[in-house]
Amino acid sequence: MAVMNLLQAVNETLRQEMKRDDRVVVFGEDVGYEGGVFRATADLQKEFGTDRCMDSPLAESAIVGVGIGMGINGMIPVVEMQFMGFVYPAFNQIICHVARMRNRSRGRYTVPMVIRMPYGGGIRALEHHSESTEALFAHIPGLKVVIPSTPYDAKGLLASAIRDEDPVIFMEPKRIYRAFKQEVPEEEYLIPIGKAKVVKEGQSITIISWGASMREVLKATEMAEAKGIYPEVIDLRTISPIDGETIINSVKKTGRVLIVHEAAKTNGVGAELVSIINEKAFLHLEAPPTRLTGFDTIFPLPKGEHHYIPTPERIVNKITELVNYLT
Amino acid sequence: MAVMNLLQAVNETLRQEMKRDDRVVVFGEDVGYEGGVFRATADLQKEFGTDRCMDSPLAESAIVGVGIGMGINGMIPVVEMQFMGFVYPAFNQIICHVARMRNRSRGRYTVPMVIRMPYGGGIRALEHHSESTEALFAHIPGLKVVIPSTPYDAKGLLASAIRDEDPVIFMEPKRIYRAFKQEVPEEEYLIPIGKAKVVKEGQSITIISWGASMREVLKATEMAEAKGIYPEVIDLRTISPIDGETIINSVKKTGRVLIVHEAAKTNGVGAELVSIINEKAFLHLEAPPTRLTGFDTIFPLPKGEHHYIPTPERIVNKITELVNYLT
Amino acid sequence: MLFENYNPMEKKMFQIMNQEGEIIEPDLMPNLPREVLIKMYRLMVQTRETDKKALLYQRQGRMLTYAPNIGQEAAQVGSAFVLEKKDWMVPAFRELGAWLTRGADLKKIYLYWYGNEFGSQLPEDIRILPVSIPIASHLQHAVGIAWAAKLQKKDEVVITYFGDGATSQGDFAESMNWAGVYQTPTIFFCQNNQFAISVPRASQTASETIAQKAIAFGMPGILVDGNDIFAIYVATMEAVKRGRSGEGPTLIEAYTYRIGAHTTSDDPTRYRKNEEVEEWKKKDPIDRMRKYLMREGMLTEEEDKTIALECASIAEEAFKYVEANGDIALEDIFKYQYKEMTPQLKEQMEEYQQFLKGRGEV
Amino acid sequence: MLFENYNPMEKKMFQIMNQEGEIIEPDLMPNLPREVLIKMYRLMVQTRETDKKALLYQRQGRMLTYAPNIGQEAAQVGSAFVLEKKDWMVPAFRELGAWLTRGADLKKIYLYWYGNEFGSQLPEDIRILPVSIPIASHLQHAVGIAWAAKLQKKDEVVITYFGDGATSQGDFAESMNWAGVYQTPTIFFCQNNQFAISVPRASQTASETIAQKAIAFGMPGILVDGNDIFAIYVATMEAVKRGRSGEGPTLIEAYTYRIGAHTTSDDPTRYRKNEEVEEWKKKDPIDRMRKYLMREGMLTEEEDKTIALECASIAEEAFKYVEANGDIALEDIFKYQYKEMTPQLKEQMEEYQQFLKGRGEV
Ligand SMILES: Cc1ncc(C[n+]2csc(CCOP(=O)(O)OP(=O)(O)O)c2C)c(N)n1
Ligand SMILES: Cc1ncc(C[n+]2csc(CCOP(=O)(O)OP(=O)(O)O)c2C)c(N)n1
Ligand SMILES: [Mg+2]
Ligand SMILES: [Mg+2]
Repeated sequence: MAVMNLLQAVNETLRQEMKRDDRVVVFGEDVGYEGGVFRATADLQKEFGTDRCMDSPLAESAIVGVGIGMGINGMIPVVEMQFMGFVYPAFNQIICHVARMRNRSRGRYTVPMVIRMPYGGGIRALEHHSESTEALFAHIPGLKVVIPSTPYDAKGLLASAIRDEDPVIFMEPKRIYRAFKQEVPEEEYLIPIGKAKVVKEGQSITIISWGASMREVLKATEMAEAKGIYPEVIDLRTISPIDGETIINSVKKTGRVLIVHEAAKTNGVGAELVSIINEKAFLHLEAPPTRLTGFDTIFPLPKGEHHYIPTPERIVNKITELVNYLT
Repeated sequence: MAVMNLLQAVNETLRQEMKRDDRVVVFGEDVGYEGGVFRATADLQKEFGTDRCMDSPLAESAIVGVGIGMGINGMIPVVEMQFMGFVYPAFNQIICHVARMRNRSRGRYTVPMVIRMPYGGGIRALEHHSESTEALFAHIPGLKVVIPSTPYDAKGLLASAIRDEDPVIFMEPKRIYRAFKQEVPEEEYLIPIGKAKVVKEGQSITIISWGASMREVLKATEMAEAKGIYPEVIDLRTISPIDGETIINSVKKTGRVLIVHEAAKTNGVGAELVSIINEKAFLHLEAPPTRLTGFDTIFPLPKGEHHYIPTPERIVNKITELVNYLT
Repeated sequence: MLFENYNPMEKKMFQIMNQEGEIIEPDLMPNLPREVLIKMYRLMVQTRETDKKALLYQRQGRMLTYAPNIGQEAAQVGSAFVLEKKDWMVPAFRELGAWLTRGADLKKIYLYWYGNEFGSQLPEDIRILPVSIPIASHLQHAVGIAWAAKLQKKDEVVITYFGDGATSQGDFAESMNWAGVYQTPTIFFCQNNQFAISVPRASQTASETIAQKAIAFGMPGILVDGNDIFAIYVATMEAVKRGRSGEGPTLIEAYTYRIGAHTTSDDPTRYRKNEEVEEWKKKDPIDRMRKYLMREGMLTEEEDKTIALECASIAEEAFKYVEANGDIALEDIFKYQYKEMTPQLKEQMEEYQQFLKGRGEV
Repeated sequence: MLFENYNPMEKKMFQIMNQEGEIIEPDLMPNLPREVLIKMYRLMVQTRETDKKALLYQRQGRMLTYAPNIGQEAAQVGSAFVLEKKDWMVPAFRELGAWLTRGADLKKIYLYWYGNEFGSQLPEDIRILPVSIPIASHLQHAVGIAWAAKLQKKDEVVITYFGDGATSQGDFAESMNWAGVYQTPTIFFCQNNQFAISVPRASQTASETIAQKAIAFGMPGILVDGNDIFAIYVATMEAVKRGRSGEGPTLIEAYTYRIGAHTTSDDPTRYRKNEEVEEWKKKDPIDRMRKYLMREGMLTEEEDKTIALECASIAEEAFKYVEANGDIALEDIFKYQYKEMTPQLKEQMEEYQQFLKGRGEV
């Protein structure tokens, strides 16, 4: 077992998948010679050559659009958006083609592509470098949306994403790219897409989160435990399609739910979770399923960013509120 | 009072606003000489000249991006996306600039623009001509999203949108562009953005909808009334920011909610409504707030489209289910 | 050579056969046997007759929105004719002639315009992508397919079709640029039919010609008489050769005219003069080739009528088939969204089926 | 005239002053008095010193990500110098010299890079748009501002800055195209500094020069030595004249080099050779002008030192001010999202303030 951080896990998985299947190609801005601005693709061009790991012109619509064509002609493109904030020029390609090619052609053409992108705030960055807009993708039928929260998950989920015959938006929480290391098996393994993970069992309340916020949630959980509150913690892992089953099983047990995400509140993924829970576990609810999220503002520049992302303190505060709801 | 359909109301309002304020300019693909593929801008170029109503090159990102600049330099651009399905090339401009210019510059620069677009299915159209992706805009802080459901509302809301100093996404339900006529006052009037309308009072259940689906909802309501069920019907009118107050007041009275929209279910605006209702009226709920929506698929080509949009029959069916919930 | 002789900065238009069907550049005239010429001609006529029937059915309310090709048949057939089976075609939505030339089944084509997704499910050996409606977006796919061919050392070239309006979209420039950088075997084939719906070419771009735009991306561009099937054939052949021999992409501007409406929802009399249309009708690409064939003694009046009748009846038969078999099954809406239906889709489908069952509709 | 003499198809580069600070095109040399020349020089030095301080503060952990301008000062100052107060500037993020030339307050500029939105809130009379990070997207705004000026018959021109990398984006092509169609008074000023982060110019586009791209959009383009402040000044002046007289847009390619890192997060030694950097350092735009001024007797060693010291201390003072006044108030996050806070925003802000209050943090 190697000990590595999330970024290394991504790099290692790309390498393993490129070795396993020579249809896998990796490209994007600065991805080739330099190995990516975060170094997620470091040394891949050296190892696999300029026909497997390429620098692209500075054009996100083209990165995705060209990837669609490559997928149609026998390759498995794993492309990078340098930051999630720069994916929007590619929205037309993603919504109109990536997500639709299979259904449009009734299965004749498919886009087995992975679109990787670092996302999320907390790195004291310039504007557009702190986005979390997973909800936009989650509303588009035909896409899968996956977010790992640990190096171990990153490897298993990315490998699954690359092997998935459907297109996958793979969002990497850059705040924790290098935040901690973990033992990650050297051999291949797959973590299924579409399944959430109960990270911690408990009975007082269900907390659902994903990506970098999992760390704040787990810290908050410890703080809650110190107060005698025992949350069950679910890492959603796949944002689309959502694993309703795991969530509902937990909510039926706890009756209370807190959803924590970093994205803006309104029409965020939290809203969908609240709705699923309502539809499937209404009679088990002892308190309103509640969201603790980023504000409905653009992500502030560094001088304001500490206000934006829910902190463990705010999470505990909400947990307490919910556990005390009507009791 | 003139009797007119929704399309005529749009045309008439554009004319009135262009007369009122010569900063208002209208442009987009085929908007000028031909007056728009739906004729929403018919005769405006003739009346106001080629400096007020212009044909644009075929480039949505430019239509919005150029509009931003015009807004900054003293004009009020009212631009058209020929169909909502063609707005995605403009997403980068909308998300990164339209929605952010004010906050980014702390009020120094603003984008007083209106982006009009026909939306929605049911016209037996080619692919991409039946989209309803209001939820994507509703997740973006800085935008307002408005949808009229009648000629009368179209006039009052569009006039408000044009006068609003914030950018407004103005979605026009093309299925009912010409479906019915209504008396519409000739003089100016404004309908406030951010306020929903109780279209019909009732007590059995609250139904929330918007745009073209309001017609199916109202038909279903009549059918329900025949069965002795009296829905309260709310036309959301503004999708962002949502008028929580009107909704909560109604739900507190009825205890039951059905949300009807034509967009795909997952992460649609219905989800946000369910969440708001949970957060604010949890203890008043007698049944789970429920969504009846389009499927999580792309909008089918004409041979399949009759399956997609919720029909009055399906709405009544759900109403009955919810009214009978646990009773 | 051809591309040097027709340097786009000089704005010369490449033509082999003039309006009267006379060969004015005999040195460049391709040496094609009669059967091949008749095949080309027949494809143009099939395209025309298919359009005419579609317009008729549409007026009768039996067909939905339809985008006619009348006037552009030479550009479509002449270019697609050059491709081999292994090559790819990435269409927009106004390339019927190219579809037929590549062997697409007319039943599928009508099925698509009839409003059924199965119309886009062509058999594996017909390498045509589905109709792409978001203007210029598919050019990127054409670059990707060509790049993948190149990287995998497959001897395939890719032709992609688009209109004059499409050149204003960012995706046009991005894909041309990428093709230039990675020298992909892509033929960018612009059918400049002078209009994007109501907007004339001159309002679309200040570039003197569309062919000139190639310069911005480091590739050759050529302006070709789009109603001259021989010039189109030769220019495309040269572009294909470049692609096959690793010399990279080419831009072809086929200068033509949309004789009909944009689509059946459009009324072109609102934005253009009938005189202009009449002028262009004189340049009709089918008439022109007919004149050539007759003058060369390759086609008689009789034969010509037979071809037209045969083509019309093929179109009729195809449409009848579609009308009888054009409905879709409910599951098909759900089944192809992902490789396997998600739990959400299953649930939504089942709930709806339940509802229909409850009403005795299933 | 200038644009005809430097037809982009010929790939000639416009230069007035060579590397040694010698005037090689005396006929084209602008006739500027000493004060003006010294003002230009001082602006370049101020830019350089501001960069140097920022890099220092960044290393000390007092400043965040910063994008240095070293090597590009002539392109920035020389071009912005031509504008009048009423004109507009639409920047990307690497145009410090242009900001300073237009009179932007260095405190505001540092405040922005310090991570505070108020840095973008310039006073009404300084017509500079905020830093725009999504590459090439702001070019569209420049066209819109220029078009609005033209439609409103205001005598304003707009300059917009972008890099070589930006030319690959669809927005670049769309905005150039629109400007061509509507003949907007827009000056597209490309600082071709040879790199887009790690990607060299040659991998970005197969176009022979960036200036040539103008042809695709029907406007003049010119290749200019970006390290020669006089050539930049003259070319921009001509472009501005075109704009003012209703002749439409112009593309200027300023051929220069990014001596420093892309930003403080970047390590350029990973992707480029030191020799290349050293070669370009010899072409330093400030050295070049200094040589000229000294040779002409307009600047002494002494005066030069004083200027550098003054500029450094101005930067230092500005940064000190920012460090003392750079924090933001919580409400400001919410207050500017819309003209008036939505109920949602109010609620979110109040709930959070409540939380902070509960913890004694407010
Ligand atoms: C992105 C996008 N915007 C708008 C449209 C609507 N639209 C359909 S065809 C068309 C004009 C296309 O003109 P051109 O590219 O010249 O092709 P032609 O129709 O002449 O064949 C427009 C604006 C679209 N399909 N896609
Ligand atoms: C749409 C978008 N994609 C990616 C980026 C990340 N990025 C920032 S600067 C840059 C390179 C820009 O190169 P160039 O245009 O030459 O300007 P320079 O940095 O050389 O001044 C990239 C890729 C971005 N800011 N916006
Ligand atoms: Mg056209
Ligand atoms: Mg650069």
